[in-house]
Amino acid sequence: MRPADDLSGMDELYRDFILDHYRNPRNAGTLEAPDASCEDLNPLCGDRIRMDVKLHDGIIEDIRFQGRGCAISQASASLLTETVKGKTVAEVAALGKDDVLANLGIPISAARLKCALLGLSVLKRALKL
Amino acid sequence: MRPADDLSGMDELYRDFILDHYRNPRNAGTLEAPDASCEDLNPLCGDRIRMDVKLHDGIIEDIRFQGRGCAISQASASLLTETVKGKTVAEVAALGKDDVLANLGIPISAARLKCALLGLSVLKRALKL
Amino acid sequence: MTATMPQAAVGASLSPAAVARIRADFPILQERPHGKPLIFLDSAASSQKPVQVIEAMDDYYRRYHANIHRGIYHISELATEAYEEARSAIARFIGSPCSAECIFVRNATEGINLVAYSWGRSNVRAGDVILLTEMEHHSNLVPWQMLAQEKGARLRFVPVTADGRLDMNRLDTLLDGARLFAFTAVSNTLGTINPVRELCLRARAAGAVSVVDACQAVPRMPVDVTQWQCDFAAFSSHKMLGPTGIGVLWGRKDLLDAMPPFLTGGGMINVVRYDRTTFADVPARFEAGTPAIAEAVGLGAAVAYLTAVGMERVARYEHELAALALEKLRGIGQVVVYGPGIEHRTGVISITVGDIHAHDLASILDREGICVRAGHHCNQPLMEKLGVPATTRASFYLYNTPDEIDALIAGLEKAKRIFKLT
Amino acid sequence: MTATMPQAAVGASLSPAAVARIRADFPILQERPHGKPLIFLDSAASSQKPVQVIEAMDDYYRRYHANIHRGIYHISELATEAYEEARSAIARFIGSPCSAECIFVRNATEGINLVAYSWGRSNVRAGDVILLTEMEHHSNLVPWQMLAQEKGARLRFVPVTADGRLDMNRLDTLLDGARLFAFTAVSNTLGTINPVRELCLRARAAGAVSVVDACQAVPRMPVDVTQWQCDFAAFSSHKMLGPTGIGVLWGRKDLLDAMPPFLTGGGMINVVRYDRTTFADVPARFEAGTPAIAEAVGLGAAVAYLTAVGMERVARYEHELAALALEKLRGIGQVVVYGPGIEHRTGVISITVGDIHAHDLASILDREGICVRAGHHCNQPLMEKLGVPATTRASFYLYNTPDEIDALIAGLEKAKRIFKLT
Ligand SMILES: Cc1ncc(COP(=O)(O)O)c(C=O)c1O
Ligand SMILES: Cc1ncc(COP(=O)(O)O)c(C=O)c1O
Repeated sequence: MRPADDLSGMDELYRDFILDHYRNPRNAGTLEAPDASCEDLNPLCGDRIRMDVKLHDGIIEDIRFQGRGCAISQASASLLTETVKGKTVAEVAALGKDDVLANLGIPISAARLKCALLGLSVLKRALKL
Repeated sequence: MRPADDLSGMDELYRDFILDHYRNPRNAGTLEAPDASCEDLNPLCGDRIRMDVKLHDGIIEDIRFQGRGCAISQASASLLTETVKGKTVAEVAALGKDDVLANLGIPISAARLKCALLGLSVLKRALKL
Repeated sequence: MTATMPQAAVGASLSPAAVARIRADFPILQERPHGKPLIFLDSAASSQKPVQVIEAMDDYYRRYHANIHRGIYHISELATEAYEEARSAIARFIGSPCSAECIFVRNATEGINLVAYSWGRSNVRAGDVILLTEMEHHSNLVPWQMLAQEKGARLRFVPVTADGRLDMNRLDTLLDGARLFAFTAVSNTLGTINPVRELCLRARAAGAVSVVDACQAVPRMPVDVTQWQCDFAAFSSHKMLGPTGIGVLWGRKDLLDAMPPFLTGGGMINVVRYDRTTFADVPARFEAGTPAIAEAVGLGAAVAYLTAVGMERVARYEHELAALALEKLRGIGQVVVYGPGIEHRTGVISITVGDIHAHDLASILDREGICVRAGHHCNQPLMEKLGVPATTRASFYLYNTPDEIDALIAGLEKAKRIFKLT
Repeated sequence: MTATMPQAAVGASLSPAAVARIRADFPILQERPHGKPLIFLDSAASSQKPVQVIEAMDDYYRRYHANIHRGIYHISELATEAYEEARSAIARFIGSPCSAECIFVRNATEGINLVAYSWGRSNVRAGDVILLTEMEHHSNLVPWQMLAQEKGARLRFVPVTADGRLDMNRLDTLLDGARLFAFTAVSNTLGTINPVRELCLRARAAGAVSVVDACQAVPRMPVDVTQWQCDFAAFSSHKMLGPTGIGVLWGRKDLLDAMPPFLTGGGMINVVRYDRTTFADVPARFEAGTPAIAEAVGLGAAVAYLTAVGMERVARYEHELAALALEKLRGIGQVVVYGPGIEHRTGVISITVGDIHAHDLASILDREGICVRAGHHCNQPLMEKLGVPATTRASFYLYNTPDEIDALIAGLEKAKRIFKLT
């Protein structure tokens, strides 16, 4: 049997703010009569996210998300809603994988990348980007 | 380039009497109104044999075969017709792989066994054995 | 083709020394992902391979690869013999009276599709009932949905009880009017061992053909299709120490003989004309094109390996590991174990831990070198029924050890600390 | 996964030194059947494998085998990457703009069946014409007979001319009203190289979808599906230095996107409920169950090997060998060569010798260590048309040498002496 390791390495992957966003997602819920909306899932793992957006003059006035899945996908979506509120659709269009990863600030393995990017991909589909 | 070998080894496989039976098959042809008849082919190689039999009191009174295929299959069938003429159906039923190979008197590889046995298998099917 | 065979000790199960010798046959167990020893607890998804299997295929490619059946030269004869010997070895391994009943396919999934297309399309009619169970893998569910849709047939499902077993009380009612009953011998999510013989006999009594998904059974317990009394059974090589790219559909000879071909082309014909074709006898009729020859050789070597170890022992040892794991898991708070009690299960254990999502749990265990599966395990509707989006699944096989279960437990405890669960 | 690559010399074709270095990569060439050096002239049936391919699969099983796609642990990620990298490598190798257009199947036969079942059953209607040619392999004939029979469609055939080529004069008439035109790029019996691009363009102009049997083309000449302008193309790994058990169906993305699934089960789904299922995007939609992972890795290594040698060179060298063989065969009496002149053919040569049956000829050559194919080559109707029950076929590949052609000629002369032909 192997000795119990300390938490270094893994608390890197699951920092406190990630767990906080996972358990207390920001902008959680749905919007009534959203201007744009999309729901999708990652069929490989079943992670599921819905994004509702209220637009005004090409600016994201309000946004809500609802989902279920792993800490990475849910925290990433929660962080994303904070990032994009008040931004223009063009600014969202410019967002990519690197922005999401920078937002999370943790190392993501190839197998988990789809989790991290699910929120952005759903938002972009909602906005027809 | 390799030196031309002498024929030993291979003339073992293709002795004169095999070639003779191949080129001058005994009991070649068909019978009018045979008492038993069957045609079959080896789908893997396309060898094809038909056997017509005239029976009298359970004895093979006459037999003809028609076929196309390799020297082994055709010579083996030709030899078989000589063997079984005058024999009882029960005696034919008792014939097996070893008898055919003894008749041929040459080494047969696994891949060619079906060629050697095609005649017997068609004859047995004709006689419903 | 390889001479060395595993040296398992005599006894009811596998001794630690026997397991150590088995482990030495599996090169991958020397790997150190993330700097930790590899602890492979995902054999239900795909098992690892012993050198005997790897070398049998190597030897094939290095010494006697050639296309089979129509080759009149030495290495082609050797290849043909090896391919057909593998078929015979598999037939013996599963108690089939006749090797022609074993058809080589790519995997269990293709085997089940073969039955659905060939038997199903010519035997199932509008209004017929196809009976399944609520615990089927997508591979034993979706092909029947497709068939039902094409033919206008109806699907019914044997319910899964709260403790993860088939509800046998309703079986005869559900079987009433069924043309076909397809079910798994062992659940790949719950670990449940189903009463295959009873299910087959009751299907037959009701006039239904039985299709057993034997994917999780053949690798881990003695299987005898004659004793089971089933009509079809499908399994995959890659879950039973064999290579990827090959699997087996076993079918009762009289049923196979009456079935039309599925895939057509070279190797499965009798006479071909431009406008029509007659077909070869089974098994050739169902093996169109150049088959997975090296893979058959590898699967033959896998069967030889498992036979040398002894399937009774494999089953008992796996059961011991499962009992140990269940006991230790009971000692950790917030762990929920799905599936039945130990007396009805094999070494496949699905769990959830507090609000830690299965993917996060698997990622944390991965950093410890521990390989487990996380997700729906191709059992989406069952997950729905269990009310969980995903579970984390550990599965054991003959090369796993009690120490590895301790490591799993330590990993779960670490995950709880990371997620601040008490 | 393996570092060493063949060291082919620079030049238009392959130099003797380059061929010698290539031969050193093929362990089987050291074999001595019947005490004679192995002379393998049956690559059109299945090619031999270089160590690079054998070792890539070995390495996979020894270091990173795991089921793909759903595994959240290190070796599963490695396996998934290797599998998808192989797909990309194959896409590049055949000029496909997008790797999702490459679907892994067991062999070319399954690839063609996939098109017949999935595209065919939803696009071909009663009275429609399916155009084939008289030189098709059973694998590109029987699946279309089955489809025509199911749908009430009609088959038509492009005739083969006396010199073994497609009769292009009648093509437009035959294409009139055709839904689909399936043809081989290279005849596996006659060696004929067909004008694929022209055939595809004329099919498209007539509104027919083109299906290219690329089984004999991809191994032996540069292939670019974009240049060909075909809609589908199928080929097998085992004929192009790769392992058995895997092949590729290439399809135009928009066609594949619109096609219903063929085999169903794990890995090809989106959402599964007990009563209905939605399917994944291509290529996953067409890859049900655990795929041939090791075999994909092996095929990737084969493609890397062929790329390193250079397909232009492979084609030129094979053409040289064919020219040499044709010239030498002309020097032996009673030898009939089938197929077109050298300018239209590749290194696949079918012959008959006097009244020596092909099987007898192959047996005699076998004793000399020479492997050739004898029979109908899965081309029964073409044999019928040629008026021969069988031919003996020699086929050359990058590891063959002029010396081996001399040995073949000597073997044929010996056969004539045995059969007392002058
Ligand atoms: C032209 C052609 N098409 C199709 C096939 C079938 O290939 P496979 O048996 O690998 O499916 C072959 C090879 O036998 C061939 O030569
Ligand atoms: C119970 C069960 N059935 C079917 C399958 C499908 O097996 P494969 O993917 O090898 O076709 C699996 C494995 O994934 C399984 O566990």
